[in-house]
Amino acid sequence: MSTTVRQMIVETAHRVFRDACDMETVAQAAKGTWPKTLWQALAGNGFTTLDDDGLTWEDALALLQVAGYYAVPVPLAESILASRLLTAAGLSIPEGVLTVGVTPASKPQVEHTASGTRLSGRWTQVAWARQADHVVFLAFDGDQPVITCVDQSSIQVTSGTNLAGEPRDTVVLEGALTGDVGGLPSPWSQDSVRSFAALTRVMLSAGALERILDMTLQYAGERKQFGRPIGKFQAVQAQIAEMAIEVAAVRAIANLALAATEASNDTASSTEGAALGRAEWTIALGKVRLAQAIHVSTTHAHQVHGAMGFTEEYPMHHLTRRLWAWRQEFGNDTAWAPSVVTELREHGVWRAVTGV
Amino acid sequence: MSTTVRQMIVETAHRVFRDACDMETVAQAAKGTWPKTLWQALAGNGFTTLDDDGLTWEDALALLQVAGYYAVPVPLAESILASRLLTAAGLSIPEGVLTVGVTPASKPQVEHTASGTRLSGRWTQVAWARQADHVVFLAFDGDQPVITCVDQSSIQVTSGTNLAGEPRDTVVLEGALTGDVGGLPSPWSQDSVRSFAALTRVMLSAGALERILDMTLQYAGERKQFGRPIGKFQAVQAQIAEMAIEVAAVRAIANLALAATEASNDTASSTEGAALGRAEWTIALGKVRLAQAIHVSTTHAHQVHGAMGFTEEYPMHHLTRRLWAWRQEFGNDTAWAPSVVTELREHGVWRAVTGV
Amino acid sequence: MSRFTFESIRLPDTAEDLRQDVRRFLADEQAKGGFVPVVDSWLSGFNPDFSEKLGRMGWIGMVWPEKYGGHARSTLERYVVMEELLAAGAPVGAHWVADRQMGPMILRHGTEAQKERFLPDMAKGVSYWAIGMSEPNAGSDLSAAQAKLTPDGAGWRLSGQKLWSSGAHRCQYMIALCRSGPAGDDRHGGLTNVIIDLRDPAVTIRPIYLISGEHHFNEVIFNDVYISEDMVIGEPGDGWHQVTEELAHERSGPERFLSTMPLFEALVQVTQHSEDRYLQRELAALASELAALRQLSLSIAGILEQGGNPVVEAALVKDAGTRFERKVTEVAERVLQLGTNGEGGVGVSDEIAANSGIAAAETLLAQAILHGPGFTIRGGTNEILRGIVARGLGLR
Amino acid sequence: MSRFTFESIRLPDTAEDLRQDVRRFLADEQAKGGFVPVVDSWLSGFNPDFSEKLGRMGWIGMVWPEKYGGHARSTLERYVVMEELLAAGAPVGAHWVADRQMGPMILRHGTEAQKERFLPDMAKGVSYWAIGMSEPNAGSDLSAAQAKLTPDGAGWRLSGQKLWSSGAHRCQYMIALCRSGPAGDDRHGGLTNVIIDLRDPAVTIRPIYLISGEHHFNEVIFNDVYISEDMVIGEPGDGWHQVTEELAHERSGPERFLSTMPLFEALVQVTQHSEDRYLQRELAALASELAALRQLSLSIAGILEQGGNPVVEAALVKDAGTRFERKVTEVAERVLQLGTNGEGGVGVSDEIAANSGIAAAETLLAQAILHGPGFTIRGGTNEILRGIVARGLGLR
Repeated sequence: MSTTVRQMIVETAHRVFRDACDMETVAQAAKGTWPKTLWQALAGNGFTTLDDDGLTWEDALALLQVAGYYAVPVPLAESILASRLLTAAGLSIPEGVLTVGVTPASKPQVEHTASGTRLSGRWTQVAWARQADHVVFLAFDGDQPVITCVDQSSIQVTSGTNLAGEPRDTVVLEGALTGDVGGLPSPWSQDSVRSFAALTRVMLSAGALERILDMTLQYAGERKQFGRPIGKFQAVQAQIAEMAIEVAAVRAIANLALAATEASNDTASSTEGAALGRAEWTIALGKVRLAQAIHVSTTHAHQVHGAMGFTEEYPMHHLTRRLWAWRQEFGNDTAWAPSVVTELREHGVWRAVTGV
Repeated sequence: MSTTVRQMIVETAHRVFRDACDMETVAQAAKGTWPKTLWQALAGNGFTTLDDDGLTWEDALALLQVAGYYAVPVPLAESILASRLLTAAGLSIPEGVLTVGVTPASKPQVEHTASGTRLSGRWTQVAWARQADHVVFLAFDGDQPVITCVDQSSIQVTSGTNLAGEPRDTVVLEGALTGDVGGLPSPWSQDSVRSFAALTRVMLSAGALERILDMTLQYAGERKQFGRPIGKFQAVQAQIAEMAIEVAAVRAIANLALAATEASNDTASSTEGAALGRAEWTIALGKVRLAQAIHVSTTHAHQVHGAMGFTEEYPMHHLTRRLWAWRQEFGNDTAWAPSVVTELREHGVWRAVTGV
Repeated sequence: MSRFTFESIRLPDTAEDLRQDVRRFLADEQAKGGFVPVVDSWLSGFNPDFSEKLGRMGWIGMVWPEKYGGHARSTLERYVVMEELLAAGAPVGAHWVADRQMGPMILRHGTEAQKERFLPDMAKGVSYWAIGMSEPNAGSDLSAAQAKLTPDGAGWRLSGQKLWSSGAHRCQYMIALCRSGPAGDDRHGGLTNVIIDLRDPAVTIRPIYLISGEHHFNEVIFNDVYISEDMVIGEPGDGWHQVTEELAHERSGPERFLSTMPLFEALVQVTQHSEDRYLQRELAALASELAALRQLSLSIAGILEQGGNPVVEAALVKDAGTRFERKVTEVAERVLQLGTNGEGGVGVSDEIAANSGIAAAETLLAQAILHGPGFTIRGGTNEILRGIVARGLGLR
Repeated sequence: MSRFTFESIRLPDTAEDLRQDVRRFLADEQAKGGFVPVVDSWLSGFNPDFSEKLGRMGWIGMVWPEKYGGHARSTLERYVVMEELLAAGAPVGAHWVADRQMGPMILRHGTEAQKERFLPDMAKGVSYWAIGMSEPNAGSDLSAAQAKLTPDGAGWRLSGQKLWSSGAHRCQYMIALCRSGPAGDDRHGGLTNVIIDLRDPAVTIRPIYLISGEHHFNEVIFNDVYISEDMVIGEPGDGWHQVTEELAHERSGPERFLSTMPLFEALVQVTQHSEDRYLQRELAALASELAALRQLSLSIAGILEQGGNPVVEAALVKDAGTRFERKVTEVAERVLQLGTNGEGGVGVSDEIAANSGIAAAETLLAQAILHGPGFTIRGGTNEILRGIVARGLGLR
């Protein structure tokens, strides 16, 4: 891992987001305005797609923590995941805004017809489908999971939003013409794709949790009641201390997932399966850990902020609403629990946690 | 319900326990000394068995709240339950210390032989079996649950204790001669007996929870750190406030269970089944509510007390260890959950809670 | 040994009969499409038609004397009506504050003329009132109120502002706690409650949008509003006393633990066929907490009926009740999978997922999540309440 | 944006090799009946034989210089050995305090003579040391210590008492924080650490029995004990500084979240065949919390290795870690049915219930319940720790 390069990317990202993604931009985006300048800034810095000579998958995941801190209102996670899937499937990455459809409603099929390859199916939770130039889909060729990319012009979008007002659209395709189709590389499974999608939520959330801690600390230091800053009250201090541990824990486990993901890419092919399994397990742990962190942190952050904190005017809700949504997206804690527990049962808790 | 009589019983009971059941008595009992004086005082006041002209089942349940407050180290709950079961089965109540065996290991049978009625089986969790003059057993005559009473001389006891050091023995009978056998009255089932046993634990715990709140309040007012009573610290205040609500909640639900039990006895025979069902449901609620109350209250009580509180010398553990044991006895919250949820599913939550 | 007064309450048969009347009414209304159950309906369900219907049923101002349009019923009968309305998620927001707080304050401290003028319309369900307590720098600390009353002839002039006034943009009146003199040593003096006609052009009402995007709360600005003598409640300077004695009413009611009741019902429905024991444990724990809270809240209603003022008990119940409301949400967040477009959750039966039950449950969960932060803040934060309990227990 | 220093740590391969050595050793010992896993083994597992064996393996004083009997290994290697011993519930109580606290204090502040005299026996696992910090009126507030040192020639006389000294009745030595002068304005002056030979007849050791009935803690009374000059650590008056700089070591170690690990393992084993999704959720939540805590604790070990003093981070980890230990107990209380004589629990498979697994799990649960209150009190209560975190975050 090139820590220095990644550190540089993270620092640059902070600068880019500070400039192009203030809370007003986020608020406007929540009302439906596409933040073109922000997207261009991100794309211009090479942050929106992976690149053999530039952003690696792991760099991009680190970048998502920064993006989460700023409540990024564009499909950055999806664009990165899309380029990861395309690359893995041996397909090329098109220009423009990319998103992914990786939660198909049933088992959408590609058909090889005389007039070309066609795709039919329905995908929910497609982030910013309405806005994307291309959507990268997880589909099936028979039983084989495959990746393929479809143009905006060929998709039917039903708009929806998550709790934070982020576009989460449903896309329906009925025999749409698609480009090349590529299989998932060994040892990836359909579940690996779901894991990677979940990992983007862990990364984004790690950043967003950090931000609400910062906002809460600042507020507690400034807001006065009964003649002194509320941060002097033991009850408020306890709430903030609890937030701090939750934030630190999520960051720790996000970094663990990042390291495991990296290890699974750097591994000799003979142990690839095991390394990928380890990465997926660590991601499952992360998604489970996230649920508690979000519950505790958002509860305390709002409680410390009092009535002000749940107004639209005060910007913290751009973070807390995203966190509530991200907790659920690509599976909540209950959904991921069996993936975690299978390993505990097979190896024992301690061996599972220490990597056997 | 004769509230005045019951009030009088409760007040007398407080006086009796204050005199005969101080913490030294409890501590000695925990070391194996049978508190003879206490038992005599209770028996002398007519508190150990139900009586047509004296203590009713509901009075006795109210009495158990007081007994719990004083960490009663004798089988008072069991003696009362034993006399309740005997009376219900149409049997007479013998003299002496009584206890019950109502958690049989399999399905112990009575056999009617030429030499008399004989009983075989194994019962766990028999409180003070080693000390009792008679043990009242729940057994079976074929498939029919029955009640019968066996003398100390005929039982084999393997000693055991619960977390609080209270005797919880295992009793084995192998064709022991028993006295009369009586069936459970309609509409009672084997589960009703289990419910009543659980109800004694709810009542005892309500009192014990009250006591640890009192002890914690007193300690917080006296103990100083950083130059002031710890009760002045907001963190301690919050812990005590949480204990207070838990105590109040358990008392409220214990009283609800008491009222429902009373209603099930006062009911015309046509609605007996429904009234008993309601009482059993309320008891299940109580046992479930208890689990949280014990978890929260014992945690906070010990935390406020600091290191002192978990020494043998400081008497609070006589209460907290009993609470931990009572939470489990006759089924913990997970065990009782289905009884609660069945009603919620059938009638909806609100109708179940308001009594349909 | 007992630190608080929480007597067991057995509801009179008249109250239980009334309960069945309310249930029939609600079932009818729901069948007619009169309302869709929502979370937190006493805040978000502002529905004048529905309030008028309730007025016609005699279910507003129930305990007030008949001569002021009331129905002279008992506190416990009123309690039963309130809890049924809330448990059903019915839209009671329009008249809620008038019925719970402003009517009783006028009844207790108002002049005969004020009673005759204001109470009958409240009881009809056509007069809606806002609360004017909080200010930008007086949230949990009401004694810091600064909205200023200056004497003007027999009346007063009012300048300043109030925050968080629920429904002020749709209400006709507000009662505001204002500063008419210095606070004095105990910090509780110099406060006066006045009635303000919100249609007065010198009153500016600005919306405060919530994180759910809804508009319930407002900032209300008084630009030198003339307050005539007959709009003052009781004696000038008695305001602190008047608002704090209502606190037990405000804090102990069933609205402090029933806000998420429609979600709880939905949760049980959609997991109807789950055999999962530990899910059942969570549901049973919630039910047992609910049952206990209801008994405690009923006990307080009983004390109020007898003229007591159980402020500490009310604080205890509100703290626990509002935490319960949020626990329901947390369990639901583990069961349902928001954003799957009504396609399921963990433990949700296919049968139910296939019909509209799951989508409705998800909608209720979204409402509960977004309203949740308010539960433990409004009407006195839980931190404030715990201080009150500690004081009641003699800790300070 | 980041408020604390928690760098990711990747353990070196040498440490992972060492882990396998420790596991083999522990498996052997367990197979031979050398120990039975217990909850909270670093308090309750006082086993001189076992400590000597560990000494022979080179697993005590691992990071100390070889000339004092140490093994010059890295902090991270030491960390791995510690976590493996604790996770297995091995009886490490006899030498724990010497290895973690007293040895390092002597190494850092002691004289050359003290190092030569005391460290080698500690590293052999034959010299056991007690902590003398708390007093009857100085629990969380160490600056209130009153055990009094009076000058006597070149040495001192010590009178007073210490409380909660773990294992003092079986240890040879104690290091006690004593008052040698006035506290001064910052309340931290005038404290001095001295080494006391516990076999001195002027020392009286009285047992403090725990609620589990066990005897680990003691009251240690100093009846005018003579403390020779060479038994003083560093300069008189430097005591506060010496004990607080060890706090990060004391609070961040794996013993602050692994005390109930044997119970957690047992819980997973006995519910091996449960298909209950919500039970799995609880187990997964515990595992995810454990994994995060371990990373944070490792990060602190990394900082310590580099010579940093992460007091605030350590407070954070101890607060969360000890709460985690108790959460394990709470989940186990829902699953197991104590007192059923090993006959089951909810979700416990019959297959396991039939063998000894369930009885062993119940024993561990009983230990965890009875030891639990101590977890969040010893070594600084969680309330104290949160104050430290708040200060670290700039809140006071």
